[in-house]
Amino acid sequence: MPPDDGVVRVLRDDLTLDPENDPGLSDAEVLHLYRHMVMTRLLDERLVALQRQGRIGFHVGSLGEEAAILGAAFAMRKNDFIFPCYREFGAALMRGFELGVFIHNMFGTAKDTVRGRQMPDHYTCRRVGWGSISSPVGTQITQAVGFAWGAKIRKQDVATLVYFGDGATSSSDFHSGMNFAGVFRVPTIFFCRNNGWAISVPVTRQTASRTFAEKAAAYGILGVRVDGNDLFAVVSTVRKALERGIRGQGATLIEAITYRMGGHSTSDDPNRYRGSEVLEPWASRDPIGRVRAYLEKRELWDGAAEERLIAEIDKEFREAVAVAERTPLPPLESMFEDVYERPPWHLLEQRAQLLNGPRAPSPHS
Amino acid sequence: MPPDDGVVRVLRDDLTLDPENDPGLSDAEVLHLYRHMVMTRLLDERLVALQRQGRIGFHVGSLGEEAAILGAAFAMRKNDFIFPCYREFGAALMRGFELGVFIHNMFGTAKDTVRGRQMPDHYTCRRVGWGSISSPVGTQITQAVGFAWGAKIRKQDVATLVYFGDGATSSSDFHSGMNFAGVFRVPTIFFCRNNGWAISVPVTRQTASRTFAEKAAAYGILGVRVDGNDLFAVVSTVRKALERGIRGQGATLIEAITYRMGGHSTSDDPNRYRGSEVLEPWASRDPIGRVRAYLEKRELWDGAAEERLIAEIDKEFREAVAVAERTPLPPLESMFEDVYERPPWHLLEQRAQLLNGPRAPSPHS
Amino acid sequence: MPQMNMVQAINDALRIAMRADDRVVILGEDVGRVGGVFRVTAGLFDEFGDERVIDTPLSENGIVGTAVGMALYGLVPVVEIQFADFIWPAYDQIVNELAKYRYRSGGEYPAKVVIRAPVGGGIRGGHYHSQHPEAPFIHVAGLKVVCPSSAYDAKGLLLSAIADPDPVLFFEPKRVYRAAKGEVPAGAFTVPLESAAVVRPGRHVTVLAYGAMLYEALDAASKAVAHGVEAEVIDLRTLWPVDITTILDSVRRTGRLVVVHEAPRTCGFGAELVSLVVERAFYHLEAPPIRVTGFDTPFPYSLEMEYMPLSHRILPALLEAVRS
Amino acid sequence: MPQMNMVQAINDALRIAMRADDRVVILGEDVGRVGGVFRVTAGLFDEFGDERVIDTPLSENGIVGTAVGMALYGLVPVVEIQFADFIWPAYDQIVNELAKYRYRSGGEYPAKVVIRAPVGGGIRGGHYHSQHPEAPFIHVAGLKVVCPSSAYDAKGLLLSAIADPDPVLFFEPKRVYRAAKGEVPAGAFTVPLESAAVVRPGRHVTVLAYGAMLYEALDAASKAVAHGVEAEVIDLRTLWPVDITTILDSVRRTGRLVVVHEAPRTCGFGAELVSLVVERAFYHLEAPPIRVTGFDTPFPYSLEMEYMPLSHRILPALLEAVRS
Ligand SMILES: Cc1ncc(C[n+]2csc(CCOP(=O)(O)OP(=O)(O)O)c2C)c(N)n1
Ligand SMILES: Cc1ncc(C[n+]2csc(CCOP(=O)(O)OP(=O)(O)O)c2C)c(N)n1
Ligand SMILES: [Mg+2]
Ligand SMILES: [Mg+2]
Repeated sequence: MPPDDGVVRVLRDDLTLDPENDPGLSDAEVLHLYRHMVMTRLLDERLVALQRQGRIGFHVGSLGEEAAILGAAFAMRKNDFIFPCYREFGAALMRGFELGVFIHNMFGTAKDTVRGRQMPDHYTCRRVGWGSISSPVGTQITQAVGFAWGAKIRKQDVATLVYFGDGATSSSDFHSGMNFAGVFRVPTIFFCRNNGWAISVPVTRQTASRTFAEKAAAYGILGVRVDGNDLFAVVSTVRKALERGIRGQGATLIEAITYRMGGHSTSDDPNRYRGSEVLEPWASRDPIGRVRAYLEKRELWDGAAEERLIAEIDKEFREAVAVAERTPLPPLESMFEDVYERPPWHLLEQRAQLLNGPRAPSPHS
Repeated sequence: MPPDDGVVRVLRDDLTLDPENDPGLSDAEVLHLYRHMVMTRLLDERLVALQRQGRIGFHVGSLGEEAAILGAAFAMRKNDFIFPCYREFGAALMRGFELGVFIHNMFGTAKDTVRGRQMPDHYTCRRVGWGSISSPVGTQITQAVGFAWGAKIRKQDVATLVYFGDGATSSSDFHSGMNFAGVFRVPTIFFCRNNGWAISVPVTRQTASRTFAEKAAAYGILGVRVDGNDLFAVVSTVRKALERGIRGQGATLIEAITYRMGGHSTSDDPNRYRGSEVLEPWASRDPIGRVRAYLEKRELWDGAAEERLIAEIDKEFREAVAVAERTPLPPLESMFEDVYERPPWHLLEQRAQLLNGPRAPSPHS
Repeated sequence: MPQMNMVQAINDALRIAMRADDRVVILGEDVGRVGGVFRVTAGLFDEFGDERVIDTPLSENGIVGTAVGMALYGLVPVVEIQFADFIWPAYDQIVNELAKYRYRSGGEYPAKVVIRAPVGGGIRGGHYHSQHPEAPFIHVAGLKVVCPSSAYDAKGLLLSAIADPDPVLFFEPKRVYRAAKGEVPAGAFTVPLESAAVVRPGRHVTVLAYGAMLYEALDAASKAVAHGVEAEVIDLRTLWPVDITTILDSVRRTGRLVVVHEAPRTCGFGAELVSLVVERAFYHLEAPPIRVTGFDTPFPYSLEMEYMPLSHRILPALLEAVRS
Repeated sequence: MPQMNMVQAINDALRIAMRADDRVVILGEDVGRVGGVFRVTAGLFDEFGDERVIDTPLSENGIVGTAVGMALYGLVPVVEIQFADFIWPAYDQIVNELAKYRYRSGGEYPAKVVIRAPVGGGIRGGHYHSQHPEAPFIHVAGLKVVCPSSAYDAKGLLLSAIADPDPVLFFEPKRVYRAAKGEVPAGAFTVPLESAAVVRPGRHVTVLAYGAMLYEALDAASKAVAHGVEAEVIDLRTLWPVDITTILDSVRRTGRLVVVHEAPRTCGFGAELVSLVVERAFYHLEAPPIRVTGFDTPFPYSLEMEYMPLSHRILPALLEAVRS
């Protein structure tokens, strides 16, 4: 367990909210967030199952990190931009990314907006202020800074939030992004999901600093720690950081303390490097369960509502999968588009070679 | 002027030493260091002059930073290794690198131990525990960590000291080197010469942190600040850091506060970006002048001794230059050696092409 | 002789090298307890402990930079980059430092590091788990570049690479990590660097391939027989310095050349191979050399099988080379 | 028409682009008050202020990473890398991010950045102030690569590069920064990308060159006349996508090819040019193409004039191409 000092918490064990940092969410807002957290978890389960059945190639889930992921995105405004890592599809959907389009991405179909060019979970949705997902760890961090800095230069009221893991704090882009944000007072919120692990590498092998938040001081940036399994605390902390950014007080590094309850991705078997007993202290702090208890206590939620919600999501999901599975792969020509704005001669030549040549024996899926 | 809090100082204005951090140097040691600081400054002047006359191609000097540079190296043991930046030839000479060989490097002759392959000031001297100089900023930092870490794995009592500038703290290698040193408790001393500038970029554009030393906390490393123009304080601070490293307490980041009194290198004209008035507060804190005053007060030094010393160095220097100027350039074949341990077929072929082909019209110098 | 796949063969080579020489250490992400995401280092952590099989922070720059330092000290670091696609943050340390150390120090500081990285497509990895980036390393003076195709070669070449005095990039074709299986001697043995292997003799056309594409070239060559074409397939094994003698011997006999690689065509290693042959065997060539390669696009996900230069694209090239 | 050298011409192009479009911003080390170590950005800080001419911390990775972010937002960053030798810490952001952004986002996030960097030797810069690293960028799908040789072209090509929708590496041959002088129109004009120029017509051999080596090729061509050889010299100007039509037109006429570049030979751009020509004009070639390039060693200091493919090494190649 990470050190406990200075961690912002709001939702108390008795299910009341600490007024000091209560973000003042309306019931409707809490319900909205809760539904999306449930949806995120359900989709995670379903997508892992699809992968196990060989129907999709890969999935990287968010089990246990739903409050951190959704709470952070919720606190941002519509005009702000979010630079995702790879584990935050739930937040994209909450911001308005359509489930059907997401599922097309998971199958890499012709209707995938990134045209089946990237692995599952590597979608893009500019319309909802959502960046383009990349696998290399950390690269989105400097970009998030550049984006907000660009807006600042153009005197536009735009902040960015960038998600990344504890492992990413070791990357060069973390260092450069934090440093540039500090020097140029850029309104970027660095949202570090400290989930304990970088695949099999524990945080103690990632840094010798006591906490991740204190890395902020090296860049003249404010660093804060928040209970990442406390939805209310996350919303409140990110909102405050956003307000600072808007007021011209620069960037904030937020360390959200949470835990990766599943494997790193469908390619990973965590039993190889950690016992299941490590999950126990975290299971009792389940970010969704805590909000459900809060809602139930306030009689805003019950088992029937939960069943209805699950049935609804399930239906939507099944339909989306059915559509995606009926959708062909992207056309061959699409391989040569968007490399440049217009394909130069060599790509036209290669496109002709491909189109006029024989087909591969077994395009997978 | 950088903030003044927590800066280790030893040599007081009244020319006594603060006992708290007095390194207890013998008179002979102080004289040894003083002579080498004077030599360093004299060579800087002479080398700049040679460059102005077109006799050498380049020089990067240490004007104003002599105490930081020499004091740090002096505190290290023979068996320790030093990873230089590019501004520390004075320390290399003090460790036993021969002046004559250094001058061969400045002229890139056949007797240059790096065989005229690199620019002036990019020499190497493994024999005295001195690394190979590279131009890219920061790359030596991770290497210094790896070297000491390697020794630690082999249970050898070797520490490393790595020199770099304030600008280098922005590099990826600073981040990675500090981080690895923290996690693996490596006995490396990170010696940051905060000389106010990275060519024309002032420290305020390099970082928003108050001090460079506080960057250490981000890596679980001790950070300390020292008056880089106070020879005694530098020796004492580096010695303590070395002792910590030897005791297994890991790395230390030392911020030596000093000032680049000259241009960045012979290629730079500082008048383009700073007025000469910025030099004034520093001129009165000249690192060599302070030690000379201390020595004179203790009647260990006087004008006659200074004259003798200068004449001596001058003579040695002139002789070395005369030898270097008589020495031919490296032979053509040398271009193909040391790329690999043994030249593969393609280099043998290219070597033959060069040797059998026409000569270039005007090899410079 | 034991049967091994390529993962096991590489694992075996690492174990043998580490037992023989305790200067050999392994650094990388997830190489320790979990034994690597492809399990190439499985069991080594248990045998050699965490000072020789080192899980590092997530920084390729840091891994290679510190490995260079260890090498300067005298260790022989064998670095694992989890996927070659993630090697770029370390490119500066590799090309500006590692490759130039011996040269720039006049021989005082040779820096010997082996960098292992899985390469190539066909595992549904998209842009960032499929790159095959040999060319930008071959271009850099001072590096050696190896890419085995069989379990036997993987073991023998890795043992050579570790013993070699120069830095080596060791690219492992992950598509055949488990499929490339065969008899591999149990103890230490080496396959010399700079030696290509004629894996299928033939007289009509020379095919140069390596890594996973070797099998595609062989498949195409066997299908070409039905068309009356006997292709000679050469597995380059070491990409640089390449075994020019074996290549030229073959091309001078066949008069025709097809080069296969997964990386994008433009400025890929195929261009170098074509140029080397054209410069040295111009008057033996009876037809223009043909490159069958990845396209000049980022590596795609859904269409990866259409992107890769598989047998179905090599076969027509063989026939064309012979017919033109 | 005003006389300008290349530094002035580039400076002029930057000023024109910044006046015309306030989305254009400059980032780099020492680009601000001091106007760049080669003074290419001189005066721009005074005119456009420190929000558009930005001195950054010493991190090429940070410069390019944040520039990519600015481009995603909608600005048009023109980055200066102080020497191309120092571009490697940014290589990951360039090849894994900038080059792939439009593609991987299905066109939602085109990222348009121009990266300017002085390249090449002949200024006594040794290993780290002399590199000419076009090949590792040309190999990467999604990038365009430009290298002008004259002041006129530098201005016209830079204005094209800034207006172009795709990311461009703009390599400036620093050896001729001041020597390449000539008449350059005062206002805005463009030289189209992808267009090579036949700068000296000839009928015996085609010489492809660019940047500082263009002048060496021209010098060799003029000396070749005395030997009865008329060389056609083509300045490629845009390296990728290269103007293949102009190249093939010429080679089909001359039947002989010499390619010149400063970078090391192996896997250099010359290999690609040779391959392109051989694939497309094989039956027109009457002699093996010849590459005159830097050697496969790090760039040396004292012997740099012997390392570089100067006129004295090009001339024999021209004669050999014609005689063989
Ligand atoms: C530059 C780079 N190196 C290695 C990898 C392989 N890799 C993918 S995710 C990961 C761990 C990331 O850990 P963390 O940043 O904590 O994020 P988390 O997965 O825990 O959310 C690694 C090593 C990568 N994608 N990019
Ligand atoms: C990676 C890299 N980028 C840019 C340069 C060009 N350059 C050489 S020295 C220097 C400034 C270094 O400043 P600092 O680290 O403070 O050291 P100082 O020169 O002040 O001792 C720059 C930008 C370089 N050598 N390497
Ligand atoms: Mg993590
Ligand atoms: Mg400095």
